[in-house]
Amino acid sequence: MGNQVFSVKSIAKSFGSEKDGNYMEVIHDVSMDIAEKEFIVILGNSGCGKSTFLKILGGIEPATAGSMVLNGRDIGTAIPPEELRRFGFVFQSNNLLPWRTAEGNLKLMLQIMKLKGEQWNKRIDEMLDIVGLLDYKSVYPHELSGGMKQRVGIARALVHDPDILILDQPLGALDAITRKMLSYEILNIWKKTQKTIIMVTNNVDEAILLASRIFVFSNKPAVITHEIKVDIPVEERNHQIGQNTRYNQLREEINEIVRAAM
Amino acid sequence: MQEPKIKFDHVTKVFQTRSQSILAVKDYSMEIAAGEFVSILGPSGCGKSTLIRMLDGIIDTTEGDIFIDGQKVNYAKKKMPQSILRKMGFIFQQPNMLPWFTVRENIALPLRVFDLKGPEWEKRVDELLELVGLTEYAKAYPAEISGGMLQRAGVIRAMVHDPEILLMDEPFGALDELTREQMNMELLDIWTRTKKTIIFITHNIEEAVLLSSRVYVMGTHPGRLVEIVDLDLPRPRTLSMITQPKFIQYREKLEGCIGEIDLSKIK
Amino acid sequence: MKKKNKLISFLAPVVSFLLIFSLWEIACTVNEVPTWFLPKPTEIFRSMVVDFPEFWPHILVTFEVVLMGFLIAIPVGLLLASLVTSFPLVNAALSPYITFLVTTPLISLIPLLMLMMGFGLNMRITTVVIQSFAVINMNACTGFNNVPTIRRELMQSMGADPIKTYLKMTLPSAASDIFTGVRLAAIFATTTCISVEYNAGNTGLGSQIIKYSQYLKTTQSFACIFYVTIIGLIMYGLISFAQKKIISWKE
Amino acid sequence: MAKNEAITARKKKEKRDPKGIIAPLVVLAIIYIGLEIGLRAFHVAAYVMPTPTHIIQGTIKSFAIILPDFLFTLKIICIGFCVAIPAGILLAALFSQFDIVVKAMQPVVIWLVITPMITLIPLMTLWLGTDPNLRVIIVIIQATPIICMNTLNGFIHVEQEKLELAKSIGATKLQTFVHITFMNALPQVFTGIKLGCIFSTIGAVSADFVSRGQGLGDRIIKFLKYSNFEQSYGCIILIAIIGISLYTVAEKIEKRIVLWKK
Repeated sequence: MGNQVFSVKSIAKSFGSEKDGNYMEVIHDVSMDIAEKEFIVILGNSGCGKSTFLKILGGIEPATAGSMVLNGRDIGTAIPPEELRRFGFVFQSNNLLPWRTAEGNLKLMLQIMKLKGEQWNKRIDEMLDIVGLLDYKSVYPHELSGGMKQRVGIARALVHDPDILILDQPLGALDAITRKMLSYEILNIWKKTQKTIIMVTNNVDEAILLASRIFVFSNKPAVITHEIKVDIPVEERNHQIGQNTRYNQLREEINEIVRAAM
Repeated sequence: MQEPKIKFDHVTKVFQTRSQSILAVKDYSMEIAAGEFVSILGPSGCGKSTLIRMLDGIIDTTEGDIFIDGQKVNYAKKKMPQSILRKMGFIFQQPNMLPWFTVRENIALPLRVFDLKGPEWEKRVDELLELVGLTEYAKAYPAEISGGMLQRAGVIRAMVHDPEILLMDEPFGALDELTREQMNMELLDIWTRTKKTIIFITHNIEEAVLLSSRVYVMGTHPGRLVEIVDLDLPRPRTLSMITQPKFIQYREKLEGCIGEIDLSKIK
Repeated sequence: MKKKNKLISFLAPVVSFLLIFSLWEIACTVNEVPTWFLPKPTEIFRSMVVDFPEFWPHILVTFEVVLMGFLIAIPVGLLLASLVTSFPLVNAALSPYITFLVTTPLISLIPLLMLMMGFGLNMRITTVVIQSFAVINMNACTGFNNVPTIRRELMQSMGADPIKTYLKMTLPSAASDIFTGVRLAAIFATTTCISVEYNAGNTGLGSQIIKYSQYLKTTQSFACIFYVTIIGLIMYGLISFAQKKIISWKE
Repeated sequence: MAKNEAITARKKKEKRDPKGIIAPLVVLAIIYIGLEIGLRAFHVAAYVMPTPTHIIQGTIKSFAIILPDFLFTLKIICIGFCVAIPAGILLAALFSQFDIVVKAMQPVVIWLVITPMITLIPLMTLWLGTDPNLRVIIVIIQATPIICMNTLNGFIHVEQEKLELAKSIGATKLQTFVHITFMNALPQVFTGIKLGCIFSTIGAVSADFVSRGQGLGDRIIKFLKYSNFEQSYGCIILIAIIGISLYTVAEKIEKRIVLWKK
């Protein structure tokens, strides 16, 4: 396994206080080590706290306990602002700013991170090209279909060249056919860009297609109940994966786990 | 041969906008027998929603005829009479509950519109609520209950006036995977008990295979029938079937049909 | 937690009002501002109580005009909006005129209306109605035009007749837009009423504001202004109450 | 190519429906001719309603007298309105910075909106003298609160997810305000501006009525004194034209800027 780029150690998150009687623990003692170029998939039911977990990883919310280690440096319970550039975050509901064109949405990242220069502007085009939307550069989000919006969302998370890509149920709001298409596209992006990716989903097929490792989360508070290594070589992950015996084996196995957790 | 319950006879629909005319459905024919459960499968924009909206008199046909029980029902411009509308219940993609009515009032809405009065109808509302486990939420407002429960309410609203046909327009598309599986099983259960004729629209291949006896696959540009696949799977169907070879075979076949359409054009 | 939040939302505005009035009070005292120029808040409140018998008939007149005008404006605006939006052609033909009516300060008709109808209540109420129904009408039109298609289809799939569709679906769908209009109309109604009273005769709080300011009785002027505010607040409160009662659901 | 398609589609949408232009013109013609015939047929007295033709004739005849007042009112409204817009937005921006200030000031702003500021007209003379140009102040204080109220509403209702996006990329407070909060509120800002325009004209005309001496409001009363009904109707129409022009300009600018609204 490659170098550890990112580790979380005994992360916990709770809301409220015990004194007021509305204490709620959302995440309980989650640890994982993530190696370079790994594709981690977190699988769990809706409302199990996996989104909150991702928000901690993406620097949106701090954890209440535990610590994180980024490239060998202990950064405590929250990602410090100067390290946010290493992360790209893709939201469940694309979360594009409606007042900016596709290009403008990507540009915002560069503006806020103060990344100037020709090479960055060129990168906008490159990223839009990777998701196949270069032609839609100057189009506003409301003129794009759901799948296209999410593709812009992914390009946006890639434009500042982060080391780690975080995807929070990126395909959850899409119809089944678009969803399938886009999951192959994420696979290709992973192959092409060689990023480390952490993704949350509730779809087992998607998880097996993409992941190097799958973590199954239980319901509130979230804890890791299973860790499954997906040992299907990258070359075999393509449209024919449905005929792969290992794939169907894993599928049955994980479906069993997920249903049992309900 | 027995008269088909529903018949589409070379139906074409063109939407006329100010600047252009869009061919939404081209030369579509299908026959469905009473008590059948059929799915219409296709990518977004293939006109599958248009089909059942034409059947339910929400929009009219441009060419071709639609028959229910041998009676022609494409009422161009004129409103479809309530006697025909009463034979059908429509389930929308979103729950489409009216937020100002309670769950029970929403479910009873067709009774008010069709002027169905009397204790037997009110009892029916309560029975249906019971059937899908919503009795204790009857007085709640739609905003107060979860998506899965809302969609259940949507299903029984379409059944409350005792229609012979249920038209379902991607009813579970907005639900998460696990809730959807559960709803599918509940729907099969309802169908087995009531023997309604069901037209189920979906873009989820697995769902189509799991539920129906026959799948009509549609393609885009223009919306048209690509393939009819008869599903020879035993009933009652269960969730464990999805890993059986025969099921996977059907899934692969349908995936192939869809793949042959124009995946590149799907956005 | 929640209780604490509620307390803060209640206390914060109280504190800010207290702060505004005490600053005003202190500024007047320290700089020895003459009462005819700017009275202290305490003097104004005192006048509101002491001179109440003198103000009361005028408060009644103003309140009556505002309320009556407003109550007539609501059905007029709603009815017109319902009619206009029921027919696409009428909608296209009239929609620019509805904007025109809203943007025209119809108070400029006051002198003419006085000539036609005199100084009495009828004239005042008429002015209030024409100034405030337009904004209700405009907002109601927006509401009626933005009913989600899927809800229309639901009613169509049951073959509901126009009246049932209107009562069970269209009207509640537009309710929150209508209330936006009604709220604005209340503001227009008070403003218009004051403007009418400036011009018409010597009853109503508007006329009193002018009268007192001419005699340099600024304290009484301010007392009247505060009563106008109170009328506005009552209207606003009534509307908020009605909205809460009527729109008991969440979208 | 696809990009061009999307853009032309947008342009096409902007093209007005011919029905939307012709139908109102037909209505205008019907009103005009109807009034012309009706008023003559029933011998309606001029003080009730002069015929449209007479109004136009009269107004043109006395245009030299009306013009200075027209320009004066136009000036008062325009200046006042132009000051009120930045004032309202700036106040809202200040208030929105802290939650507690929003809670404290929102009721105050509503209170100012509810109180007709024209009640202060008689006192204005007392405080500031009789210079007619001071009517600008009335316009400003009448229009500012409503602009402020709507803008503030827009500022405080930002989707949580959009703020999370800003957080995930380490945006500063100012960046978040400029790129997210403000842009998100723009539609509401324009609602406020459009209402502000109505409030401005009302303020100006009321001030004319009370303080007299100059302005279209004053001119209406003067004409009526000498029974020049046609001309006073003409003045009313001119005020209406000022109002609708300002409103239309605001709406046009909104359409130019708020391109993302469906």
